[in-house]
Amino acid sequence: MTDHFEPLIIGFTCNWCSYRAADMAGTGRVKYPPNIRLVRLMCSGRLDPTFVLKALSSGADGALITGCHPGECHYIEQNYKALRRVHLLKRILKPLGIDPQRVKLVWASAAEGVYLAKEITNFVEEIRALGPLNWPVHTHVSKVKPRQLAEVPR
Amino acid sequence: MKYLFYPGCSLECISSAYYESLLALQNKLDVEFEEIEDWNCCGANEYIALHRIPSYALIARNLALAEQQVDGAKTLLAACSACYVNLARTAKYMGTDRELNTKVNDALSAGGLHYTAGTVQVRHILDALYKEIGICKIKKLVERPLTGLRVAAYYGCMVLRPDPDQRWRDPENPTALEELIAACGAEPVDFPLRTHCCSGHMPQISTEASLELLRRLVESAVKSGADLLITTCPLCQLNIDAYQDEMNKFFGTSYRMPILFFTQLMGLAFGLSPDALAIGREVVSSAPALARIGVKVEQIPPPVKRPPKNTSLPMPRMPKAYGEQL
Amino acid sequence: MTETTDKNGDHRIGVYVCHCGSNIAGVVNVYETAKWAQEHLADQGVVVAKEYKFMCSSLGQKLIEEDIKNEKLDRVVVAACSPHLHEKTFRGAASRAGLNPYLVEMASVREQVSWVTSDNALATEKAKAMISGAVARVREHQPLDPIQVPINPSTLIVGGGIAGIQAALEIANSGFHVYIVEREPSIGGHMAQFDKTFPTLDCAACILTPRMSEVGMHPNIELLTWSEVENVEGYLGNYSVTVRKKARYVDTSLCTSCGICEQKCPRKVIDEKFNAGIGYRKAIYTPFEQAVPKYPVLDRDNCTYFEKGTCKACEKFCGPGAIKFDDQDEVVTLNVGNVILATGYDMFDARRIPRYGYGYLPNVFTSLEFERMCNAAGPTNGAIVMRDGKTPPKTVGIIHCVGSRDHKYNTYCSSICCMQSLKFAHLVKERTGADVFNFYIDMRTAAKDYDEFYQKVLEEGTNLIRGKVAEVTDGGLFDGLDGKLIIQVEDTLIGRQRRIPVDMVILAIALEPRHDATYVAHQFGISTDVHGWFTEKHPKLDPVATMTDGIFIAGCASGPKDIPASVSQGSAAAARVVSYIQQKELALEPVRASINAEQCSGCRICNGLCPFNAISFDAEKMLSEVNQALCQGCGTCVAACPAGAITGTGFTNQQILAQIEGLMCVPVHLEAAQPAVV
Amino acid sequence: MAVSSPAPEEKVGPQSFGKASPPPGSPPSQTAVLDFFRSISPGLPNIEFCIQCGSCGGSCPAAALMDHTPRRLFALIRAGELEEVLRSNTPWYCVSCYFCMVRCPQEIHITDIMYGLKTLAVQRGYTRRNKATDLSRTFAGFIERFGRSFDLGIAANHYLRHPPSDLMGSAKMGSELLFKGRLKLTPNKIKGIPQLKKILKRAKQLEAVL
Repeated sequence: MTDHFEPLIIGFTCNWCSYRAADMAGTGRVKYPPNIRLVRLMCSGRLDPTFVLKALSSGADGALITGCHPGECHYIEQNYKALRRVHLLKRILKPLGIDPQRVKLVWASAAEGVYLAKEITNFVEEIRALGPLNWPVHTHVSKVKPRQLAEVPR
Repeated sequence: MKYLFYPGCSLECISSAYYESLLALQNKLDVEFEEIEDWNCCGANEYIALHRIPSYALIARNLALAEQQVDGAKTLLAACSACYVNLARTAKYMGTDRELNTKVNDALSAGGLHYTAGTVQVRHILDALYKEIGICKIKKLVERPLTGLRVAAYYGCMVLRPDPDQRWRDPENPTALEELIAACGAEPVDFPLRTHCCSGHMPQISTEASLELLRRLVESAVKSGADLLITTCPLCQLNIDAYQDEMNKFFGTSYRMPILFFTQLMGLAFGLSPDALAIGREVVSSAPALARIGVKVEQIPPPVKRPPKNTSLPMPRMPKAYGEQL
Repeated sequence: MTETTDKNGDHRIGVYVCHCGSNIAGVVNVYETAKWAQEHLADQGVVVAKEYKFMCSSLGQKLIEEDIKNEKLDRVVVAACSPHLHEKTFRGAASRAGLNPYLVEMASVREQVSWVTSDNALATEKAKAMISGAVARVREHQPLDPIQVPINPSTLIVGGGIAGIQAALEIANSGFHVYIVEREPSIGGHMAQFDKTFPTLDCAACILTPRMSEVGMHPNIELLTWSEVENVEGYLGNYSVTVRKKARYVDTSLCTSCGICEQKCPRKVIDEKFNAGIGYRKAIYTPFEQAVPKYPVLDRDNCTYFEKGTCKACEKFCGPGAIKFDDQDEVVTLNVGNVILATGYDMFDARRIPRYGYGYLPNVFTSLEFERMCNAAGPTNGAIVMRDGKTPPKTVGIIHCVGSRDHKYNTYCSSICCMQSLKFAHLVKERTGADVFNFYIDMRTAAKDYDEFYQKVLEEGTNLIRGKVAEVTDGGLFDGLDGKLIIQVEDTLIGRQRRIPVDMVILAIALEPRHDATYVAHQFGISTDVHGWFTEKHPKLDPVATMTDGIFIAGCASGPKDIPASVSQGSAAAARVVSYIQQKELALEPVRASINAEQCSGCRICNGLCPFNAISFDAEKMLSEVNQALCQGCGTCVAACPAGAITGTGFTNQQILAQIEGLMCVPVHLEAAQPAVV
Repeated sequence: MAVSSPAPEEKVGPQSFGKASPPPGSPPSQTAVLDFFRSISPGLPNIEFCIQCGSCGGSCPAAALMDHTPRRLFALIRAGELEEVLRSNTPWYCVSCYFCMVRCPQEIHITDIMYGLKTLAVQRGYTRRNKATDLSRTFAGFIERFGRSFDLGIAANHYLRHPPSDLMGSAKMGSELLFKGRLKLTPNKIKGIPQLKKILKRAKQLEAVL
């Protein structure tokens, strides 16, 4: 097979800051690798750790969680909750045999498009260095058929 | 309390007064300065002008040696401001700049050394005295308050700036020396140029420019009504002290503004003798100023005059009474 | 390929790929993408996939509308720009075609793909993935209805500066009731302290005081001066605000504002507030002549009676007996529908930059001090003099950007200082004829007639030196210029260091957020930026609204502004409030959390997480409940509920998990057939 | 004495001849130049942030001696005039007082950049025989030989090449310092000289080159 590895990363963004930062990066035509795909949440506090586990188990090699800078949350303080959850999540990942570095938390305000693009680029390289995740038994789906939606908790 | 100590080249000789007065304070302050074995020069601002990585390696050799001596005490004190900045900057950059860290440790390994960033905490003596020992303790140790002495605090540059570890609240508006002066019973005068430059290595490069800067400092110290200046930096002391004559000559002035190290002033307040504090080694004598508060400085006797040429003829050599063998 | 969910038959999804001119089509192969969606996402329910030059145009929208009708679409995915731009547009189109607007999903293939990816082929693959994610997500969308809430017609305005005054008058003139809460004894704000206003140089008092008295007399406006907001509860349309009316020690129902108490008061105090520290006031005082309301306030901390127990000079001379030494704070509750925060700004403390000598060197003044000095009703009656109070300066240095545009203090530009400094240059010239040096970094005179004013100041012979001043020192130190101040600066246009002797230095200090801005923001449930300025809902398109519905901001509370901008914002906020009031009932975005009572275990974990106190615990049913009007939809509780009992509408677990799965189905690299295994 | 400079000296003629004698090597690209300065103080705001306010030039105690103020150097670098920058005497007059650095509103590490410019000028052979470079070289020579600085030696060496304007005054000052016991006649030498030499030799091989 090929030794060419292109990581696939799911990025979780806050509707008010990092999603707008991504918009800003676009408006500014700041280039970053296409390895990241963003999911919009209303707030980083909405981040259910299940989302990250789901992403990693469905074939993502890393997950980037982005939110407003501490003290700048549009919902006052919910990004601190995201912070706590990410710490916890990293602790859970370790015993599962997943390098916690595959999950990264980045603060990016709505004005920081360039910064977000830089962080994305760095993270892609970090994941590239870590290699493919292959968890639990996964190969990137080559055909375009999405798998069954697993039964998910409400 | 024990501290690792990096004296720096100046303290060996040209500012031996700083060194001796500092060591004299050890007992009083109940601290111990443990000198780094076989330390080398930090390169001042000259070595880094020629080489970047070698300059950091040169400085890091001292940090690596200090690391070997870390035993309970992990604070490395530097007396000279330039040494402090060099050591502190290198220690900081070694922690923040991965590439520099790798390169410097690569170089160090050529000499069998290694420095792990963060193991040694670099501080200036003034910073440690002010923050760790504290003005309160210093005040309690004062045995001979220097009441009536008007002292201008002169910080110079590098003890305050660039302040790589953010030790000072405001690098342009420090108060540590003033508080120290007041604790010693002397009166700190308002000296607006206290953080200005003493001209550094400029006497060797452009004497006129250097003398102008010195004139500003000395003139403003005189105008502020100070009896003497105190400083934290060997180079500041040297420039203001040794070049004052030349400055006077150049500008046609006649200032005699003595400058001492702050440790010497503290020692005086602690009741130590001027001799033990090496007061008297300054070119512009502090004796008249200190006489105002009743401290007598033993003047180093002027050089022995060469005896007038002996024109008499030699005497015949005689054997000594107690059987010197011929 | 046959194992499709039983739901598949239910959905008929339309995918629309926008070219956006060449913005998307120039990078992403839109034809291939649309074709791919039609073919490969058919088992997801995609029945139509089309591309079009401009989807947001009326023709593009028409295309979607017709497809919804003709193809009986029940879900729509638009792959175009960011949903922040055109989500509303396409929801409108769906709505017009009879489809619930919340069944539309957008894939941002412009901002997140075509504009940021250098490789066209990779961009096309990413666009496919994004569409796949959006299709998977839209399948889980549910039809939603906006939430309706009634609006209380009263409005609270916090802060009685020019922005607050303008907003109050606009709303009151529309016939609705307004409360103004002002911390100081009088309304007027910073503008009342100024002398002249740039660029027209009309006198601030002349244009402001008529407005102030209009506010004072308006039947629809209730003034609560010398008062502070204590607590805020409620939500859009139904806020309940507790206000503490601080003790004035003057009975306003008896006081005739004759001013005799102030005359007779023996205690002189430095006026730190209104006169910026360069003038005096009495212990009982009205801050200035034209104050509204004109009732005085007794400054308890400096009153001889409160200190020593004797004096009462004011009481003795007060005819109507209005002095009330046993006055107490009073707490009132106001019920309002909307709130406008016009809390203004604080001035930068120039002592933080010791190298400019403020506080050490007597003849260094701040801009606010100088404003008071210029004011004809100020401490010097308008005479420009040095700190000795009599000598006019012969040379004056004006330093711009003090505390602004500096990473050590405030990184932002305070935006008014350039014009203010030019105004000072003009006033100094006009009143003293002195030489004026303005030290600027960049001259920012970008508004109507501002640059013309700059030209006028140039014509007057003001010396403009481009360079940030390094330091201000006492000339007597070593230059032999006793009594002068030396400004040391690099004149960057000639590239040389200069030392310029002046008599007087004016520091154009920065505008800073109020010291308690973050506290106030927290009280009202809005956010601030890193500096502490209130954050707008949208910096360009919604500058007076905040993230919290029903809370609006105006004036300098959201960033430095000049008077015209503050006034416009006051009017704008008022218009927004009036439009809400006129609707009587408001529809809210249905992005809300709700708790499934059957699944809720009553653990109360969610209760403490909500920053808006929207979740309450019903002790009887032992269940938590979400107040739909308070909920802002952040979703933190949804993520935290251990029982999975909370659903976040619009962002449900199913939607997001489906989207993640959908995003995965296109690999990143081009060897599409090969799994990326090392 | 041992002169430590790796670059050949006097490659370039007097400054007044300007660009008459080209420096060795082709001019580096703007990106390479920016990258070089970023590598000098990594992770910190660098010359690309300069807003040309002149805080540095205004604060500099040696500004009067410099042919360009620090601010202008940054503009020249951005304008691609690296050669003129490297010929400039500005970095060599920097006394490392760090006023510019603490006052810079953009928090540019100006002093670090000055050091970087000096090393670059030496590397690319732009250094002229001026007092400042010679002082640095003399100083460096003593350090590399003894591991410690040696005031008398440095002064003697320096003044031999650049006699002080007031020779008598300097001599008098020197003798006074000597008499007060503040000057030693022989240098102190550290024990680990071979070790130090090895370290410096390796470090020089690792030096970044633009």
